[in-house]
Amino acid sequence: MLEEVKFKVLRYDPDKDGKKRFQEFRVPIRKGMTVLQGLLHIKEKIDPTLSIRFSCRMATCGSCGMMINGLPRLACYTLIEELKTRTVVVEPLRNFPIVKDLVTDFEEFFNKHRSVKPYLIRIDTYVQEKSNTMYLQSDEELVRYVQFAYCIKCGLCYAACPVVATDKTFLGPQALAQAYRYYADSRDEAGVDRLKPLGDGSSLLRCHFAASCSQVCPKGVDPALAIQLLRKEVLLRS
Amino acid sequence: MGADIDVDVAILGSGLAGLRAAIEAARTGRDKLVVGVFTKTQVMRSHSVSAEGGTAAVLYTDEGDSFQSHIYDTVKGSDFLADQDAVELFVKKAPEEILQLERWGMPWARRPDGKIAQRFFGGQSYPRACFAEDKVGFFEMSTLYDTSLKYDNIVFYPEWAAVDLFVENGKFKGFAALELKTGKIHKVSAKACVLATGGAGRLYSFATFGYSSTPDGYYMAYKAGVPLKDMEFVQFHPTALVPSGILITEAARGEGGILVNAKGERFMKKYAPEKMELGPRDIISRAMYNEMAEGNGVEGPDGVKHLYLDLRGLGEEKIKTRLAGIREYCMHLAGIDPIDEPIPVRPAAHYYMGGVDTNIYGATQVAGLWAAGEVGCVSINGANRLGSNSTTECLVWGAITGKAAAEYVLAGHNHSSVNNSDSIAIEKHVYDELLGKAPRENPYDIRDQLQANMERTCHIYREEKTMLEGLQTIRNLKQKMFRGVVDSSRYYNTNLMNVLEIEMMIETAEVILVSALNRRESRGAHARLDYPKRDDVNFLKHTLAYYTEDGPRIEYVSPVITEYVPTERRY
Amino acid sequence: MSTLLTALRTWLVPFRYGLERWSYTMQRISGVVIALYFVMHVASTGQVVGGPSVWTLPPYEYAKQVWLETKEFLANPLFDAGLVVLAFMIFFHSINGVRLVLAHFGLILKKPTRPEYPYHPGSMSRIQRVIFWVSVALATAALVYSLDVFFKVLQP
Amino acid sequence: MRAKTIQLLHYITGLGILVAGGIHLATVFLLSPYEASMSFDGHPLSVIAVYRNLFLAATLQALLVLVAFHGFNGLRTILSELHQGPTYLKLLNAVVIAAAAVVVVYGTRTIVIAHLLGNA
Ligand SMILES: Cc1cc2nc3c(=O)[nH]c(=O)nc-3n(C[C@H](O)[C@H](O)[C@H](O)COP(=O)(O)OP(=O)(O)OC[C@H]3O[C@@H](n4cnc5c(N)ncnc54)[C@H](O)[C@@H]3O)c2cc1C
Ligand code: HEM
Ligand code: SF4
Ligand code: F3S
Ligand code: FES
Repeated sequence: MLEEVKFKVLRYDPDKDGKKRFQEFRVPIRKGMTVLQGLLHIKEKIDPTLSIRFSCRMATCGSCGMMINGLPRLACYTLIEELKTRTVVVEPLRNFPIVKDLVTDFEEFFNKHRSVKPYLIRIDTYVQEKSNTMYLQSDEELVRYVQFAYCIKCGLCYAACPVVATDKTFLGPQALAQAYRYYADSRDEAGVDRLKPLGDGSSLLRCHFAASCSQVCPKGVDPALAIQLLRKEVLLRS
Repeated sequence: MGADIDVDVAILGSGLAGLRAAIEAARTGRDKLVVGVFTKTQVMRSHSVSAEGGTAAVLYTDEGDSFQSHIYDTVKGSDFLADQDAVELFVKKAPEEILQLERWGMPWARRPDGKIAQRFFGGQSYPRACFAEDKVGFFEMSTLYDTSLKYDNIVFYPEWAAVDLFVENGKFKGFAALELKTGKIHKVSAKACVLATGGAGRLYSFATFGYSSTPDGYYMAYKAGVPLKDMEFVQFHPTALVPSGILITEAARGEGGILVNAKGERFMKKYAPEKMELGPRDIISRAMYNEMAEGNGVEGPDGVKHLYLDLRGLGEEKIKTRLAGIREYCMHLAGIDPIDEPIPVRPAAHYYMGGVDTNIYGATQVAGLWAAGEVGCVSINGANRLGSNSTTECLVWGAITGKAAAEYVLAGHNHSSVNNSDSIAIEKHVYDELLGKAPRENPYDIRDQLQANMERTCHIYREEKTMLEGLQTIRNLKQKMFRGVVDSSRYYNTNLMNVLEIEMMIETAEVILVSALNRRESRGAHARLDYPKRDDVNFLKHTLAYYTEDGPRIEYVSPVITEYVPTERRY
Repeated sequence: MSTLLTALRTWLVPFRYGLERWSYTMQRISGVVIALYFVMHVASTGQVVGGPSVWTLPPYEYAKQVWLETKEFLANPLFDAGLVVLAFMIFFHSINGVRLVLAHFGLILKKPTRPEYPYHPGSMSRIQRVIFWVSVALATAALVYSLDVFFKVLQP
Repeated sequence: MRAKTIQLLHYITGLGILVAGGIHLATVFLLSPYEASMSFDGHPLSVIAVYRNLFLAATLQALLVLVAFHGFNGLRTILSELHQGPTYLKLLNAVVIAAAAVVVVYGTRTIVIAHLLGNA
């Protein structure tokens, strides 16, 4: 059952004229074929100049986020048949600067992640770094944050959020979910110190609970939930 | 040509081994050293995130487990080729690493008493694989990445691929790196370097590896004069999802999953009556291969044969809490729910036991150059690695090499800076021979031919005749005119990167075939139809392959045997 | 300029992202509309006591006169229609606003869990959906009621 | 003021509007026919009667302040997402505060005068 679909791919090369344009390709498809495989077919058999970022092909590394038929999705995890269209429109992720073709620049995104201090902060630093002990944690305590630890940093939520679109000082769903992930970890001792910086400016409070972030997250992280829980703490405790 | 960069310690690769090394180097030389992490992918996109099942360590000696047992399991699993002093170091260091990760925030699964939980893994005689759902590698990577952000003296160079190592008078001095985003080749000087570029990856078409796993590190070290050790030992994981090759973790069997053939028989009874599905991987993969060869396989939609992994006995609860990830892959990509249906699986290339030859501390023969993780060969895996030992190995030797490299620099070891003449060769190759030149043959077709060739001639079972054909094919591929890059853009030119990778893949495949041809015995993952027995008299030895202009030169060294004399392996 | 276009596109086009995105867009539009009406409303009632020029007590009759004139001026179907839409918006914004306040304080959300495929984000809990639709329903009721007040649609 | 404090006030004013606005709408629509409420005088809930009632006038005054805060802060939020930068934000804050002040002062004048007028 060999069929064909049309891929409309956004092309952009700062080296050429730096203009964005769509290019069309015909791609034969099989059952179970992903959009990433379709793009690789284009790259390997039709036009090797197409740039794509990808690695694990199993929705775990977070490389291959792009706009597919208008929504941010992982190319390696989107089956062509599930789109139910004969034309697959592929564009680079929104809210990220484009490097080339479908490849976007994640520097600011990663910097925002870093800015929330995404690591366990302890008072007993000596024990943390040098001892050979184990902090105990119950399954209940684990479940309070583990959902948010599923984040693969793919940036889909960041591309979906209507606030990020215009406000670059907003930290965005990914970083905020990570701020909550560490805040909620029973082993973390930073407490209010994590909340304070979030109560100022537009780093957290700009979230309007549009929840598009949770809608597109491929890993079930639900950043919107994390942000509301975090906001409660910021409003009441910081 | 890019700018010159100077770091104290360079880490190549940001998988588990690379990140662990970076943190250890950074904390050893806090305020004194700059640690540069150069990695071909973005940091968190490294292949290690795909590791699913578990990380082995002896945690509860008071509850029955023991170092001795872990050592023995590992040595026996390796078919007695592992260096036993290294295994001992490995087993003793392993718990520290598990606990260190815990104190850095790793969401390990817990027992009711709040301590870290452990599960069974193939070839381990005690449940000693620590786990976090079935996303162990991913959570470990997140923990290490996040923790590394604490250190101001770690500087990341994401999407900078090392393309050539520079060694002068047996001393490491630096390397050339291609910055993908801008297409520039930078000269990087470093006083010490830890190579952590991961496994040789996609030399086979049906593999559990991600696309970015290619043998860059192997080839660069090999070309710089470091021998590659035991490259003939390639592990085939019994259970990869058909047709994508996505791994169904061994933990699925550790939790109680069983393998059945087309007739519905639990065929492992015949091959490993005691351990059944929890035997070591080489034995199970061979069993599966035999089953399929005997006509007990199931014909898949593409005509590819497969068998079934049946998890229905585990119950919904266990699958949902402990194997949620593979359930998701099965549902999303194969359209089946393992709670109700068996999973179609087939063995796939999964791990390279061999690698860059190092001593027990991960140091190579080149001063200032260490290797850690899958790219290195210490060797604790010998002829066959036990499941869940590899992530531990990455952590243990990541820490050891990171520290050693930092101390080496702190001790004031001198090195000369990279200069223009060092990088002439690689720049000429990239700019004059490749960029903008149309290749006469599609490089991706060459890669496909290479992979098909490896599948056909150097798979689970091997024999002289087909391997010779395979070697011939590879030598032909080497000559073919695929060297050329249509894409002339500077920005994010993956076409260029791919062509460089394919060159390295061909060279590495050659080493594997030559090493395999020369080992005329069957040991661990290396099973020869023409020499079906293990031969301790002639081949209780590590293979060393040295680079020469006309192909690898093979030498042998004996493994370190301290306590355990080789006996027959039975499971 | 391009930020403005991006802004209009992301703020005003809620398609394909689910219910909360609709809520976000509608909350925003209704908030702005109500705020603008509020300014107008304050300005127009100010006319009653003589407009901006009068800051002392005007004669009673004068005030009444102005009030009637203003009422006359505003008595056209277009303005009434505006009030009908406004009624919808006020009710939607208020009830949905209560939902948002509760959610922003972490109250009507599901608890974090181990995500289970296929994923149903807990932030969009059932009760959230219920309140959202209640706000739409009440807003519609207000709309019908005010249609009746201004255009007598329910009367024979 | 910290962003967090302003946000808290935004919620509080929102909830306050719910109460005060509820009373306001009830007097106009529910407790008497709309036409009657719109008459200047001569009815228990006519325009001037409402202003004359101290409780209802106070409610209107509260509503005025609450809505002014909530509404203008809402507008400020939207505009602050449109463009960033310290100068822009400072200017925006100043403009919004000034506009809100004008509205509150003007509305207060209406309420005070109408209240006194009614009592006269
Ligand atoms: C699907 C799967 C599941 C597994 N599950 C388990 C398990 O449950 N338990 C277990 O113990 N083991 C498991 N393993 C094995 C284990 O995951 C790997 O051996 C281990 O992760 C390798 O880590 P690494 O740090 O050596 O390299 P990788 O994680 O492979 O990292 C390599 C790094 O090097 C970088 N790199 C590559 N080339 C270059 C270059 N030229 N220049 C610069 N950087 C470069 C890459 O970007 C990457 O960052 C699994 C393996 C697979 C394939
Ligand atoms: C009737 C007068 C009201 C006016 C003029 C008004 C105006 C506004 C405006 C302009 C916004 C900004 C929209 C945005 O940020 O996208 C807003 C948001 C909001 N309003 Fe109102 N509103 C009113 C009543 C209410 C009521 C009664 C409530 C409920 C208790 C309420 C709760 C909210 C909430 C929760 C937000 C969202 C804030 C955010 O997402 O950050 N409002 N309002
Ligand atoms: S929260 Fe979800 S969508 Fe956002 S980066 Fe993480 S995994 Fe991706
Ligand atoms: S989409 Fe954006 S507005 Fe908040 S809930 Fe998610 S961050
Ligand atoms: S390739 Fe890794 S997430 Fe898609």
